[in-house]
Amino acid sequence: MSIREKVDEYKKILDIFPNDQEKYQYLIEKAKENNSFPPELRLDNFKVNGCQSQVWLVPEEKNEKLFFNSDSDALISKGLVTLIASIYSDEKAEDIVTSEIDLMEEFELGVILSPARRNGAYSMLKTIKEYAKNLIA
Amino acid sequence: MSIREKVDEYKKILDIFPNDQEKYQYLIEKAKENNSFPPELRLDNFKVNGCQSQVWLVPEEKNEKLFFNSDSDALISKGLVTLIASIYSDEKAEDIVTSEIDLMEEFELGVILSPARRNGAYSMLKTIKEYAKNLIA
Amino acid sequence: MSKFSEIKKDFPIFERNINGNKLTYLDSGATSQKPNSVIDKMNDIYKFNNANVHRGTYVLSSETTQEYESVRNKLQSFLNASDSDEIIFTKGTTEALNFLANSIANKLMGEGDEIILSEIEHHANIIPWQMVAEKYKLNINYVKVNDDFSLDLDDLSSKLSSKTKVVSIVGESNLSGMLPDIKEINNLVRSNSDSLLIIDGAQLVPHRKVDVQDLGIDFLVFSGHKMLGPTGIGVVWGKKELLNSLDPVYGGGDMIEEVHYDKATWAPVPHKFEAGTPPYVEAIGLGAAVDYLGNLGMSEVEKHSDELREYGRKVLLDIDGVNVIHSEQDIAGCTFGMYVDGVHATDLSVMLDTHGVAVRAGHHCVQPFHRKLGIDATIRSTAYIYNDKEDIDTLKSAIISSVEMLR
Amino acid sequence: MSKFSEIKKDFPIFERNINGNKLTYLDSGATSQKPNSVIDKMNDIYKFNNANVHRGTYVLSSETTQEYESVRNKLQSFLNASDSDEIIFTKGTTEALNFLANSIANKLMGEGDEIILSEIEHHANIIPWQMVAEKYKLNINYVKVNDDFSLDLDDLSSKLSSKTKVVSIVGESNLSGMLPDIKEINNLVRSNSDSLLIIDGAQLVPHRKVDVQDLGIDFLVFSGHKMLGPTGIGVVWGKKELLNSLDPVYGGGDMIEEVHYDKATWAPVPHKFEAGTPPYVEAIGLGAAVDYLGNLGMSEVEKHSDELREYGRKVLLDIDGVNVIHSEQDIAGCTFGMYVDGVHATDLSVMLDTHGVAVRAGHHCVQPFHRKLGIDATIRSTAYIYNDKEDIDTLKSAIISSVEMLR
Ligand SMILES: Cc1ncc(COP(=O)(O)O)c(C=O)c1O
Ligand SMILES: Cc1ncc(COP(=O)(O)O)c(C=O)c1O
Repeated sequence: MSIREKVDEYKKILDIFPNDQEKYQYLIEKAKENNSFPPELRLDNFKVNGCQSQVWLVPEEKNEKLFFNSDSDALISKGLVTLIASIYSDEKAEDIVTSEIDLMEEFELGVILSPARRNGAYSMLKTIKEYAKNLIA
Repeated sequence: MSIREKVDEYKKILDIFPNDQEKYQYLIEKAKENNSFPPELRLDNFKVNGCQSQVWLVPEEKNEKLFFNSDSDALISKGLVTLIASIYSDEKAEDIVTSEIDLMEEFELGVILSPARRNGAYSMLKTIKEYAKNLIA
Repeated sequence: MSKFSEIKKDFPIFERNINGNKLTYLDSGATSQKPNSVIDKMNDIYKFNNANVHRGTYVLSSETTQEYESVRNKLQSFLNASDSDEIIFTKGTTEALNFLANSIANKLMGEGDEIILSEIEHHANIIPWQMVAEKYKLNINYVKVNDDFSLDLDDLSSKLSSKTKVVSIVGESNLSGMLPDIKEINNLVRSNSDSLLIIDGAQLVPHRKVDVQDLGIDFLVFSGHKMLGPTGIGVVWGKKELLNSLDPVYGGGDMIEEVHYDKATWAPVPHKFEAGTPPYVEAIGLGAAVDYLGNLGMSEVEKHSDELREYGRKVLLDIDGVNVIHSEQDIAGCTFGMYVDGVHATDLSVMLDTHGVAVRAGHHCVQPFHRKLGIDATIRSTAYIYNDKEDIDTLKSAIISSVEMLR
Repeated sequence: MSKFSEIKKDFPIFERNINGNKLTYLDSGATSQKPNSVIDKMNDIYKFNNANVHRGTYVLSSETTQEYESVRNKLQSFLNASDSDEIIFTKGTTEALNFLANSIANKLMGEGDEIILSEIEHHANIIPWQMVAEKYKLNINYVKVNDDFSLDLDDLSSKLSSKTKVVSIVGESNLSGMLPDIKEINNLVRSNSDSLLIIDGAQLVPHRKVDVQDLGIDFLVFSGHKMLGPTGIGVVWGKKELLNSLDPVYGGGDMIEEVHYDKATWAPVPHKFEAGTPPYVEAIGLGAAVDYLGNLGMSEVEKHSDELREYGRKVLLDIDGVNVIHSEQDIAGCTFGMYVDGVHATDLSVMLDTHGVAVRAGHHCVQPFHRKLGIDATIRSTAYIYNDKEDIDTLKSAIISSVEMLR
């Protein structure tokens, strides 16, 4: 699935929920399902700066595609980074770099995806794009 | 005439003028009539601090009464200080010190007697009262 | 609570609907909401009087200057200061403390001199001192905080010495609501040192009657925006003879007597400390806030705060699994830091928002103290005059349902 | 003047009656009046969104933060800056220059280094430098002003050297309306030194399109209140790599990464320079002012300023007995300093007020330059977007009748 297709897929799911509370509940479930992150990778150099909670993103290259493993000490952040990581995982670096999708606009996720949150989701995205850019360079 | 009587007298005169412009014109005439101030007394220690123009006030004691000679490099200030000086001249120091007349309230003299003018007329009054106080002490 | 029962009507923000709920605003420790009288006052100034202050000789400027300067008189009587010249306007508590730190360190301190703060100070009362300590080679000591979140005054006594030149202490903790005994601290400082005593009143002044002469302190600082006033305005109150002895830290227009190409001389206090165009509309807005509080009566404001604190203690200390950081002293502010083991503070505050409950999550600018307690972050609820018991009940039920979802 | 003919209607202050006259406001050099859109925007924030910025995880805080941060983007495009992180909020030009003077002197200068200002600088661009010059043992040189009120650029060249670390020059004189050739100054500075170039844009930015990248300068400072915005807000624009290299001068909340009892580390720019609760409502008001100016178009604003300048030159230079301090260069601002031999400036402005004409009297915070010219005080007329030719006519006839009375 392309990045665009995955975003549309998630949008469809999130649209089902009538309010922020249930959307967050969905993210919390996503967070709880994501238990593949090795605690020993909770390293400072994988940390995403500027989130209100601690967030880690670890890139991996397989078959010329990028994959992201993610974690956070907060549940909703973890759900969010899990969702974002899955959107950009299994994609070519070029596709990640050139993707112009604005997640803040696509998803209505209350305060956790508001452009006002100093850096939160924005930092996660920036980190993913930087990994991809470095791979191309 | 007591301080109170002089204030009332001036109030009557100023009330005749229908607007600020004519009131200022009256002060300008007062200023022009006041040409008794010896230029050599334009000394820093007679200067009233905090006026927008330079203002001088020189006290003199005669027959146990205080008299004030005044000057300014600006006409309207000079008219104002001339008026204030004449109110408090020929009065006993105690009467000056204990007088509680609020000139800002008594006279309606537009911006030049507004309580907002940082210090202007207020400084003139303060200077006069300080001279009187020092004389008593 | 009669005076307070209808108060929300004065605050237009409570017409807001948040995620389908009414707004339960419990973040007044960060900033307060504003009554119509404050908003309208600033409006009127901008619409009908606005002109720069002090130097004008025309009607608008004279009106605005008069409004601006009269706020000093309002604050003088609000704080029972002895002179309106003792009121200096800044843009907030933070600027106020930076000014004091720099001016005092520059004029009155030398290498090896000591500054005493407490372990529970806000960053605004730590970092400016750290910055001047580095520049002027001064030492900082932190008074210990007891397990009940009170200050260890024995520790303060033992740290005071002839080297102590500044003691700067929070007047009400923005995390635990702890109210130090300022008079007692003042006595200790006077009898064990020649130090100045500064009170960070950012949280204290909005909530409790402060009489600077009765307290005996040297300086008090606070922010307008936490006491119903606008942003961009704060106050330093200082004893006049001390203010006279200090030099300005910021230079510019309106704070000078004479400027030459090689030097300048300063205007008298308070003006020498107010460089440039002051936030005069904000000061006037603060004046309206002081009027509003004065009309309520600060003793009524205190009583209301005490009632909400007692109710908060009853309701919040009791929630299963919630740890509370809150002063155990009889008298304290209505501020409650809270954390739940295994639940991240950010998650909790985001979930509370879905109930319309606004609380802050994080370190609340008291990072060192959080570190000492061994926790990363807390949520914090601070009530103010427009809050009522129902708001505390709403907070409680929102916490319970949120924690359930986050477990 | 089509766009401008109806503009007074946007500014409620022009409904005022002054001493029986309509208001002829010609003191925009001191502060500008505010359009309804700016006043209403701040109103709305206070009424319906207000919460402290950055740290909140609830709707109100997220809305206010978004509004606040978006003003950086507005200013980025207004100034053609390359990054919104290059926009730092202060409370005004004066704070901005104090910050730059302290931060640059502390980090980038050493004993004997030189600062170059000009003879016609505002006190805000003199005193902060005098203060740091004394502290760090630096020297200040003043570029001469020619008889036509232009800067003597040969004098600047001759003063530039490897010792020069800062050149800080007014972008538009608040007395004569003189507009220095900033690009030419930038070339001279680059070719004769490694100095930084700061432009005091307090009067420039309200009146003329400024493209910081095109000018090639390092820093630009200005105040919101002189460009239709509220009091209590100002801006430092600086090149990002320079801002990264400087240390904060003010400490407090929100500017830190980590705080320990013994030290602290800083947040990235712009936040490391914004200690404490920022004047966020004022910043949002400034954003509305930038929108208003953007809607007019800054090239239209320039054209209007040029028209009023030309008309002012025709009308004011011509009044019998009035001496005018006004740039003789082709392009200048619509600012006129004036004095009448034998008539005190204060008297004149007080009399003008009786005609509803608001101008400033005094030294306009350029005392050294007044002293150089051998005069105590001037009156000053500064027109802005809401002024028209009729206002200049009113000023002229009011001057004539006032001088008559004062002679
Ligand atoms: C050229 C110039 N620089 C600096 C300032 C200071 O601006 P503010 O008082 O807003 O800090 C002014 C305004 O008075 C000015 O005209
Ligand atoms: C105890 C205390 N001190 C200082 C401050 C700083 O105030 P401001 O951000 O208004 O400068 C605050 C508020 O955050 C506070 O709670």
